[in-house]
Amino acid sequence: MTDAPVLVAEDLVGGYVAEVDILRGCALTAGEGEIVVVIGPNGAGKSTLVKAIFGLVPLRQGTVTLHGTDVTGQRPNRISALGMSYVPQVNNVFPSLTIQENLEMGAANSRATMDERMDAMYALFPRLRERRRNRAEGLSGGERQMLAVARALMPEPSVLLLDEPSAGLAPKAVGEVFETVQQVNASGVTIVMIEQNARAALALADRGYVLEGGQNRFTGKGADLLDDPQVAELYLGGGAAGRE
Amino acid sequence: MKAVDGATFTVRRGSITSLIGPNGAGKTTAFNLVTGFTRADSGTVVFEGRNVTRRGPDQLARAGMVRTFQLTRVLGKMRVIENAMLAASEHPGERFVNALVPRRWKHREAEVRERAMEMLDQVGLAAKAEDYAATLSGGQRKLLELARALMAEPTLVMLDEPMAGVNPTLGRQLLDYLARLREERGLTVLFIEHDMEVVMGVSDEVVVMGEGRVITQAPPDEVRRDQRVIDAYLGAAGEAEA
Amino acid sequence: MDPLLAFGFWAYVLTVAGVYAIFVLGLQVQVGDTGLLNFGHVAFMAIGAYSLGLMVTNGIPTIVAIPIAVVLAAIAGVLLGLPTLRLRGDYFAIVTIAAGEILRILVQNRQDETGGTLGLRRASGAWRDWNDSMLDWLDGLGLRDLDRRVPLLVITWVTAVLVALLLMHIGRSPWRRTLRAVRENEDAAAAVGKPVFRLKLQALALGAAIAGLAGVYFTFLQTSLYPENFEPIVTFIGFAILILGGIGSYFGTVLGSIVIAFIISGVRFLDFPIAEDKVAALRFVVIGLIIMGMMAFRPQGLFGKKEELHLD
Amino acid sequence: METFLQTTINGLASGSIYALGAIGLSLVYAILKLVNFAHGDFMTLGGYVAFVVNVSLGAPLVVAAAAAVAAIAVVGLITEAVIWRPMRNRGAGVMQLLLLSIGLAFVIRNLILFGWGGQEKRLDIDNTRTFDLGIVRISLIQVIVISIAAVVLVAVGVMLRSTYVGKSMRALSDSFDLAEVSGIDTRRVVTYTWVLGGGLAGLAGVLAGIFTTLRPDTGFLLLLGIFAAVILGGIGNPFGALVGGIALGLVQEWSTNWITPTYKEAIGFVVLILVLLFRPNGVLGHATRTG
Repeated sequence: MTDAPVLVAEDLVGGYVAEVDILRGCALTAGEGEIVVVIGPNGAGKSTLVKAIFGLVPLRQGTVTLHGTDVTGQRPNRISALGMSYVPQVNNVFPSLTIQENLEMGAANSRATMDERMDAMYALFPRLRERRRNRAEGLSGGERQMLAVARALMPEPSVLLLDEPSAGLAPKAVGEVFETVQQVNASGVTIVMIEQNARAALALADRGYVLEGGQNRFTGKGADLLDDPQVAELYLGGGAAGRE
Repeated sequence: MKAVDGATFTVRRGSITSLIGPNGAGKTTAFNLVTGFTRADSGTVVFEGRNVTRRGPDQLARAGMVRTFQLTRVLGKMRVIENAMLAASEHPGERFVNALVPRRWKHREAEVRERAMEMLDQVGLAAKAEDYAATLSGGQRKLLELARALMAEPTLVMLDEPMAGVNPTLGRQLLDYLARLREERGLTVLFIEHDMEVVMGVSDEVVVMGEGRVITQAPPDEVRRDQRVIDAYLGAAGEAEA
Repeated sequence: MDPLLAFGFWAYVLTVAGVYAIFVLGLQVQVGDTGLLNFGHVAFMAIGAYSLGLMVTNGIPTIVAIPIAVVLAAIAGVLLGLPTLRLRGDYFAIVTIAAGEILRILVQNRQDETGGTLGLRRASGAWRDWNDSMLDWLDGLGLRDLDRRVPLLVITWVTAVLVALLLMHIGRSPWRRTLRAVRENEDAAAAVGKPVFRLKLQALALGAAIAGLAGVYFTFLQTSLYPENFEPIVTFIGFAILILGGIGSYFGTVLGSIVIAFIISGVRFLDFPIAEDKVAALRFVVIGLIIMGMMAFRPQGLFGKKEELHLD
Repeated sequence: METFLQTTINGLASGSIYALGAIGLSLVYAILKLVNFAHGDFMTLGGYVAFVVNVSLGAPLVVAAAAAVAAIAVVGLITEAVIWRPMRNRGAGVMQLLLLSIGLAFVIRNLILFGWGGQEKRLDIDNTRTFDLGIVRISLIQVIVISIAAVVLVAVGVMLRSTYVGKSMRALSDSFDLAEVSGIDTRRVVTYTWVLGGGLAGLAGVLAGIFTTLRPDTGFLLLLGIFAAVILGGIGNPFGALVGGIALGLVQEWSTNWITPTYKEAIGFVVLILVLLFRPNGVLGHATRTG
């Protein structure tokens, strides 16, 4: 991958309320065009890390840099304008808006290219085109996730943050989501993704992070982490024994 | 729109049955319909040989059918022990007319407190008994809900994703505990779970739902080989792992 | 101001405070314990007051009429609750104001029975005689030339304290634990077998009965009843007291009612260099600012527990 | 038939005022989750601003109405900046904000009473002119109220359906947090919401003042009816609020065909309670999902 990292988060300390720090010195780097995967036990601060990068969690300490610009503590609409998008884990579509309107809402900072981008999204997800006049509340779990990703891609971001895109999906739909992620990445978008499905996700990852207690526990190439016996033991369900 | 459309399944007394299916298959809705939280347009629920369709959730709970929620509903501004004590059944002090006369319920209250402490101990929350439940983490809330449900001494306990957010070691202990309750008291367990390892490991029977219907109900081994289930739910990943 | 006159005036203000204290104790049961945002509470006080007034003016002995008035208020609570308690919190709030207004408009229009806007006179029945005999009795004990308002002042506050003690006593029961569970999360309470609807109905009826009792003392104090005594603003003043003292705190209720009654009635006593109607307006500006200030900076009130505050 | 048509016209006129008030209230609720008990007093204040411009300063009524709309939009923005946004940032709950708005209502109403006294005020309009349309009579005031309301309500409807700001408002009402992360400038949308909600309240206040007279409690007395309209239409649904408002006006006026007009207000509330008995989420409301 290339030299200058696209996204650098360093020494993040903070949490939702002033008294309780959930992040305790987290760091994360994403190089251009990489897939970065964050894993770790529940409560490790994975979601909080991604939200903090996107300006949704107040930080007491640390910096977030996007393309060399300091975006620490910026409001999300500003960060979005600078080329980073975020897909929350749940409630990530507007249920009472149509699919087309959902996509429009993603284009708040890129109204000029909206029609073009919308066509691109419909090309990527033909199922959304069929149902573009329907309200999003009628979509299945997998379709919702597609719409959420499409909405986030509307402003043509260079970095896409995904919070457990496969959560709660049927194993069949999980495969589709991962395919989509690879496809989007192939078009040049840097992906930072939290995953419960650690094995499958690390297999795709250029870079992997294992978080615990709001701190980095292990860092390395995805494949290396997969092979690391300690990581396997602690976070992947006890190595090969955990698999059927 | 129907989230659940003509689904039929049975849970045998004293069994551990799991309910699986893709998101949006109607699993939680099925729970809501069975436990009386949502009114069904049609269909019947039979519990211990009696037709209990259209009974309210509190009536069903008193009859022995107690559930937990996917998104936990702990009573945040009450203490952990109060959360557990609340679930006690047959408590005379909970009647309005007795509220003024402590001697009618003091004894039972002490019993209830003791049992609640035991339950909290069982799920590893004894040290938190006097804390407000709002201070618990997501996983601890799941545990408190489980303790609360068991405190009600159900004959059928229905758990909606009980393991989500609970650390795996403790999760396994709890499964063992449920299995023990089944042996000792004939407790019946019905639970929704996404983790296939857990499902296949502990269930006597698996109910698979898809698009509001029951695709099949069978022992785990059969379910795993069922082509319809692989198509609708397990998919390629399931085949690869199986 | 003449000190004796001043004493009578303060006795009046404190009696008003006592009536409010009882009224808001009823609200505590509904709002504080059970989480029912009852914005039509004044209607229960109106039922207590008007049923007492209508009974005594129709020849029923006052001593019989009082308990019946309280019971009628409780029954009204049940009747209001049956159709409305399944509604969401904000809907319930608005529907209860609407129900209170329906009642008030009804009272206003049935002039033949209730006196309508002309007022229901001699609604306090035998109270005047009782008051006189109590004064005589006190006179016999050596307490001469007491203000006429003293007996009612004392009785109102004794009642308020008794009601508060009663509620505290009930407060330690498992019954109240179930109410709090309902307040926190109805589904969770129902899932472990608590009869949510019945519990809410009980809380609404108990609160209504207490408001009915407040209506009885209100009638003793005013003698004549007018529909405009029972406008929604009375409930809102009740909420101001509740918020100031602290939702869930009985002691706070008692103190809050004295403060608010002083602001509403007491400031008449002070001399301001502006017209009286302007002073009247400013009193309510102050009450509004108290509500706003408490909600913004101390939502648990002066004596509420922050950990148990529920305003979500 | 004649009286029916006549009461229909009367109902449309009073229903228009309810609808204007209800749409503003409903928008603010949908987007900010604020049940604003001060909305009625915003209306009253609008009426008094118009009174000052129209009567005290002698400007034409149209100018006065415009001034009222602008003034209440600004009042809305000020309350947003001073009260609501800081409270939201502190994580205040729905009930906390609701009770706070009751305090604000007290303050506004009594400041009006303090400033202008309790006497009734009239705007400078000929309230005696009527047009005889053969079977029914329609007053100039009714014509003004109904036509202004119709134009404004259609404009608001089109705005919400087709413009970007309108769609963003609906997006915020679905999920404020998601709108924020989608890159929508939520502060701007909230600003528009207050401009629209406050402006509509100001306009409704002026129309209420034209319709009858102004008193410090004019808006508060309308508020309960407005809440009824909002609930009938399904809370948080501006289109429903419109329908609910018109329906409420019509039902109240039609009821006078059978019942003494002094019960008119009570009829509206009875309808509200009856509707909620059968449709606990309002006529056009969605059932909230649980589980």
